[in-house]
Amino acid sequence: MSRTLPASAAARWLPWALLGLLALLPVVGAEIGLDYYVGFVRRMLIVMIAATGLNFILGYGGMAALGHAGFIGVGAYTVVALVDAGASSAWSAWGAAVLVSGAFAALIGAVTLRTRGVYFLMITLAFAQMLYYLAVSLSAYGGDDGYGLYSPLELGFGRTTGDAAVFFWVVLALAALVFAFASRAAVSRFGHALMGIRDNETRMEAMGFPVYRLKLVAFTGAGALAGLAGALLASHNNFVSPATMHWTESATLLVMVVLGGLGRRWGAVLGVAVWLALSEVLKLYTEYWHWPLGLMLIAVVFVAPRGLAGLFERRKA
Amino acid sequence: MSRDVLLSCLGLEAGYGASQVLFGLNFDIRAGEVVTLLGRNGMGKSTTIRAVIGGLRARRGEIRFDGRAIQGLSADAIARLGVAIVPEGRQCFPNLSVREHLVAFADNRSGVREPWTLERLYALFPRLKERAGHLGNQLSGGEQQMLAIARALSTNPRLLILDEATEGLAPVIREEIWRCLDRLKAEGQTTLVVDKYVERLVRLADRHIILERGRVAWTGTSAELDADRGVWHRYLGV
Amino acid sequence: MDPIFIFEQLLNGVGYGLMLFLLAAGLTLVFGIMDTMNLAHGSLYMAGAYIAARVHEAGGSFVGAVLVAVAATVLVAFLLELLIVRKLYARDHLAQVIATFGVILIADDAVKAVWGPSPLMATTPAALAGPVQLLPELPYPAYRLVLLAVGLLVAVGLYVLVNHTRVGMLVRAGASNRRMAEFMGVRVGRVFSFVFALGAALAALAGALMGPISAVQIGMGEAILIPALVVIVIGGIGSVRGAFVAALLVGLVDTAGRAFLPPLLRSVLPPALAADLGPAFAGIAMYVLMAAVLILKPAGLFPARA
Amino acid sequence: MTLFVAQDLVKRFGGLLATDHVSFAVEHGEVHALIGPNGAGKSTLVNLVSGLLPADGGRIVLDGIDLTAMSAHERVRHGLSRCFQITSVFRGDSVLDNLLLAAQAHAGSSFRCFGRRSGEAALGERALELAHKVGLEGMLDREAGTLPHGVQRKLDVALALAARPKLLLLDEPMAGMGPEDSQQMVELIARLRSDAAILLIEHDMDAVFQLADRISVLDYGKVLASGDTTYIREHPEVQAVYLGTEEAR
Amino acid sequence: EPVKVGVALDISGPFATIGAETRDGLNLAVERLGSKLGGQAAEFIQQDFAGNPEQATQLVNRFLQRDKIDFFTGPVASNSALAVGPALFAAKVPFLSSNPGPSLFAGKQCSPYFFGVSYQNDTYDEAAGKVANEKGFKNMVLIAPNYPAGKDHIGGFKRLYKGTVKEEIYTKVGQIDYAAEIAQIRAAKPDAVFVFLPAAMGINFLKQYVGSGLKDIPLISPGFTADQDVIDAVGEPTLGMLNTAHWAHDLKVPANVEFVEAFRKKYNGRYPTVYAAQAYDVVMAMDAAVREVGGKVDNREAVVAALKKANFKSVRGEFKYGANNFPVQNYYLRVVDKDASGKLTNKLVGTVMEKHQDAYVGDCRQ
Ligand SMILES: Nc1ncnc2c1ncn2[C@@H]1O[C@H](COP(=O)(O)OP(=O)(O)OP(=O)(O)O)[C@@H](O)[C@H]1O
Ligand SMILES: Nc1ncnc2c1ncn2[C@@H]1O[C@H](COP(=O)(O)OP(=O)(O)OP(=O)(O)O)[C@@H](O)[C@H]1O
Ligand SMILES: [Mg+2]
Ligand SMILES: [Mg+2]
Repeated sequence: MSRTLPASAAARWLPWALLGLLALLPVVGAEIGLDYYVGFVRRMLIVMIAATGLNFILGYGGMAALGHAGFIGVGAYTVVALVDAGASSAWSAWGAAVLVSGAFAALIGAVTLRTRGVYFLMITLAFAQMLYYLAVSLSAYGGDDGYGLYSPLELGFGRTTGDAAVFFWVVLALAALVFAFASRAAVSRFGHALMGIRDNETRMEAMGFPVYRLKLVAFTGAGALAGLAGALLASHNNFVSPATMHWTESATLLVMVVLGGLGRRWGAVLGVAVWLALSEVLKLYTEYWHWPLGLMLIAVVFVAPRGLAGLFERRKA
Repeated sequence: MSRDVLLSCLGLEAGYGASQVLFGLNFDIRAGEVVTLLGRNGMGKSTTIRAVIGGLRARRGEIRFDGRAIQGLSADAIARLGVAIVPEGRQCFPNLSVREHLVAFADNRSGVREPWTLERLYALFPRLKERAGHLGNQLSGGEQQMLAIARALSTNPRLLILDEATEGLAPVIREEIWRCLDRLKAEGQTTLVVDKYVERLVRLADRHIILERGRVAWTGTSAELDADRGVWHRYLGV
Repeated sequence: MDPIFIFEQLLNGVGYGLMLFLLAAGLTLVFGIMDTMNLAHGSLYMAGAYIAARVHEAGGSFVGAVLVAVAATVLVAFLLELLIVRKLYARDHLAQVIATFGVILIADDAVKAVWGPSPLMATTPAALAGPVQLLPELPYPAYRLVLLAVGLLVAVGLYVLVNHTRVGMLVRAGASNRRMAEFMGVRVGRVFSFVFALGAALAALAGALMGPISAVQIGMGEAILIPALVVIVIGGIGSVRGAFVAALLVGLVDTAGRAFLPPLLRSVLPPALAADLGPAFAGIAMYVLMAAVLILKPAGLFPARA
Repeated sequence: MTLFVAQDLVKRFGGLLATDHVSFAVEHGEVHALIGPNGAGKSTLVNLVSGLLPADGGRIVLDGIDLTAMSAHERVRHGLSRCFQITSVFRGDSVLDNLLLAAQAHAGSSFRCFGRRSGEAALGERALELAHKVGLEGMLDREAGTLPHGVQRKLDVALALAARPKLLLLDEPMAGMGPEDSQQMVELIARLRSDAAILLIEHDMDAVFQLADRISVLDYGKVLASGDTTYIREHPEVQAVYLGTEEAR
Repeated sequence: EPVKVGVALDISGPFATIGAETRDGLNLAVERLGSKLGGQAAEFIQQDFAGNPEQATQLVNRFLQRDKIDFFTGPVASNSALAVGPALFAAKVPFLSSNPGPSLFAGKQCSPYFFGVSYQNDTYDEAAGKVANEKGFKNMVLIAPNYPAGKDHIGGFKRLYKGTVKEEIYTKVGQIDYAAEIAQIRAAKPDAVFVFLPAAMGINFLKQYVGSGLKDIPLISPGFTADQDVIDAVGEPTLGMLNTAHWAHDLKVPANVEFVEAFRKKYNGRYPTVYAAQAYDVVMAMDAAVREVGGKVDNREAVVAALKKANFKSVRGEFKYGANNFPVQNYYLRVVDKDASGKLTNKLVGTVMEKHQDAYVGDCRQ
């Protein structure tokens, strides 16, 4: 995969400026009757967090994981388990979700990272499916019926996740933090090492890089981010069900990342935004809302092989 | 000489993207001749070959094979006219066994009287027979090189093109291949060779074409080349 | 446990395995051998099932329906190849996955527009509708015997085609290094089109034959795609023999998990726990098998390309 | 003291014994050439030594440290670095990025994930130093994949040098080079021998005879002969299986 | 301002067939009411949520916040209903279920805003258990998917069934092949088999069951495993299946005769399923409630009180709500048979239970 020129200053700051503007949404939205979109954008931001992690391991690290929804589910069910046991603090529940899903990712990564390519794709799917079936038959947390989280979690200062605007800002802040971290990580030593592994793993090993450990750390990090997204999603929906971990959710996440542009700084974010917004809009107008999405995917593969974000890049001479 | 021209290039220009590599190349190869393409690294030898076998579109000029313009044809069509290549970097198929490499493309379109058969190829490279069941990517570098040559011969081509076919081969095997080319020549096989062992090529080939920055800088017979060490020094760096 | 019962369950395992192989066969060809990940294989399978069901109902002849389904699906596949898949051969797996996922989305909507959202009726031909007595104590569905036979036939045919015919060699050559295959005179484009059509024919055959024993409905292709991929991956991508062995293995493990695990657990665990765990394990048996195989052999049981 | 010792190395590929109890040693400052017919097991041996292939038996010791149980990247850290028979560089990256990556591998942890790497001056200096060593200063901004073959091989060597190896394994460094480039590579290797001992695999006998202090000949996975240039050149068996009549002239 | 009804439909996804039935029944009612509810202009906002509970919550949020709906209905499966319930209840929007009747909403988490217009999940199975007793089936094998609903249904069956359960088989969700289970059934030699396998799973099972030569072992199921959608997909093998439901298309109630006739006219002679009937009832229930409050749907207390009266011509005949807003109603036995024109369909055989109330009403404290 070829590298691209550094983006122009405007292109560098525009996404951040947009994120900043989003902070106004809860205030402005309420004024002009757009409260619904506060929730909609909040969900988008949460999915973007998970997608950013996937983009990091797939786009920069070349690890095509088809089990990412599994980690989202682990995060969500961690929150369920804690709430079921009586916990009420959002931060500790989310923190625990990050740790638990990170631990799951580390364990699963440790055994799956020996495989490559499609084998890796399928073995990550296998583990996600195991988690899925586990959740389906886990009657303590509602199994297939899911588990309702009826009281909001406490955010401190007397605020809860039930406060739509505050929760929105919390999610926005977390997402911005994740984006910032991911974009710094991409140009750090770690990011460069990961890209090296993507391009030529054997050479990296022979140059003295601890390839396996580097991949494992990246995979664990991405798993933890997915767990964070899962935890936030649980609070966002006030409900968790195994459907969150269905393999089609993993596939959709993968599709969104590729759509946006693999290994592009804002690729995952753009992919999620476009995909979710389009499905939302299309569903409004027709029951046949799948095929335009399908058409778009085919078009992107042929017209914009570097994803939507690639369209905004200056080409290398 | 009265033999027919088998391959001719007329004003051939070609390149990659923005960079032009060949600037109006002219040369002929007559049937039964062994001709070499010589020159330093990066002078356009492989590029010329690529243009001839349809792997790279000529931008201008004409390539004729057996009297027919082929510069517009697809690579496979050109191959089926009887052009076989031993490419730079061997390019063995990782998922075909040695034996399969030698039977999958086997053919005798030009109706050679004593065609290359599996047995003859194994006799030429006994090592390949030992490795008959191995996949292409389980061979050592040199074994792959032998396989690439044998694979090209299996099509019984009218024009055989070897691009650095002795690269990475042990001296004995290299010698083996030279002897094989000698024999092919005796049988009338038209051959275009690119290789760095000029001294040996002088003994093998009839004529030589030396490229310098995408142009023909010198052509002549082996005797002429042998005589003019200045040419060696100027164009070949030896 | 009664030996006949055990034998019957083994037979069921083999039968399910061969069924999976039938589904996976076309995918093995296109994905395993041609190295093109075509998720729309499931859509072609669905097309085969729908067309066969419709033609069977209208025309009465089951064999005729299967043939029409195969022919019509090949036609669809021809268009698909011409418009989309042809341009994907040279791309990486991810691009192939994305584009053919797009095809699935379109195909599902198209089928719904044409045939409606409800499942179609697909009946077993009357002559095969009942069981045959394999042993005095053991009736076995006649139709499944046909599936078994076709599955075996396809396995053998595919193995011979891929490993012992020139076309097979040319396909593999073209898949691993298209340029070089062309330099050797192979019309790679044409060979690929042929193989893709053959894969589609196998998908349609599987769909048409599975119709009478499963729900013919939208999304049926996606549901089978995963088990089919599991089979190919366990076997080792590119190996017909691997896919065959893996299909039987998955069939046996899955069936054994469903038939023997719950009673076994009940005899060692408290009933409530056993009731929870038994089916849960049975549900993931296939995935546990795949994970175990890949952990031990990261490139499947019969790695074709080392 | 002997720098490097390989003892009784064994490698099987299914039924094929590719490395058959091979033992050899490399002294400090020595260029030790490994020659042998195609398929004799030279590359396999390098893979065993560098750790890219797991050995089925045997032991390797570098500078008194037993490396046998170490993974490939740990061996590099202990001073065992290699190049590949097929040029292996990061083709989509610039030469500078290639060198920075190599430098990064040996200057602190690669797990640092927050600071920009471009801000680390020490890495840049090390990269330039490497470029200077192999003569790539003029092409730092070129994309590696578009460079002429000979230059790519130099880059490959530079990537291996970043580790400041005690022993450098070179698998056919002259492959695919014309006489001029070959000569340049010979000169480069000659210069490197002051930094590291070198295990050289090469079919270009001119280069081998110019450079090698000692030559071991491998055949069917076994060491057939080992000795200085003249000894090997005259060895009848070596002539028969490898050199032929021409090179032995 | 028209009365706004949010309709979350399973147009794609695992319950697409049922979702289509729901929509057809609903659209018929809307058409017959001239797109009005209680004489007021009404807007039915229909949207697909692909059978995914998370998407369902997303959609309901939109209905609540953007569209400001007055009524909600639509989802087929219990998990989606459970997912969207709390948000609707908090916003005091009545949720009229056109199918799912989860036990939680009937018991512990019952809400004045939830109306199980259809039935409580277990009641079909209870009726089936009673039928099994009456038919004299002493030994039975029960089969259901391995998820909570599957266990609920089997639990419901066992509640009234008095014979011995030889085996309870729980299958994988989304299973395709049932040979192993069928072999187990054959080995157990039961008098009959109780099947709860919804959607494609049921279709797969039934197709394979008869082919294995087990047609002499009768099947009993809750109505939806042998409803018209399944019959149409499976064909002959369903012949003779016993199943229980609170409604049948040949139930002689004037409102029903009218409904079935209109339905068959509108949809090419197709028989309606229970889902279509329920959706139709839901709209009629809304219609009656809006009329009763004189169009003032903002007064939610009044709307709920009006709904609770069940003062509309239900296609199942008269019925009342219990304390938990679930119906107290009759349950019937149906058998798959051929109609006059030879088409396979359910035939009403008799009444199994009269004015039956679900088992969870005692847990409901509202
Ligand atoms: N795929 C390519 N894309 C861009 N430039 C190329 C490509 N292949 C070769 N070149 C450039 O074209 C020029 C001629 O290359 P060519 O391979 O024809 O040389 P050659 O004479 O065969 O040399 P060698 O002895 O190294 O094989 C070189 O400058 C090379 O860098
Ligand atoms: N992965 C593998 N699987 C099976 N056999 C292999 C594998 N890799 C190498 N071999 C075999 O091992 C033997 C040694 O191969 P190796 O590459 O070490 O030879 P080499 O001495 O480097 O030859 P060359 O000089 O031609 O590069 C060869 O016969 C080769 O076919
Ligand atoms: Mg060249
Ligand atoms: Mg080698």
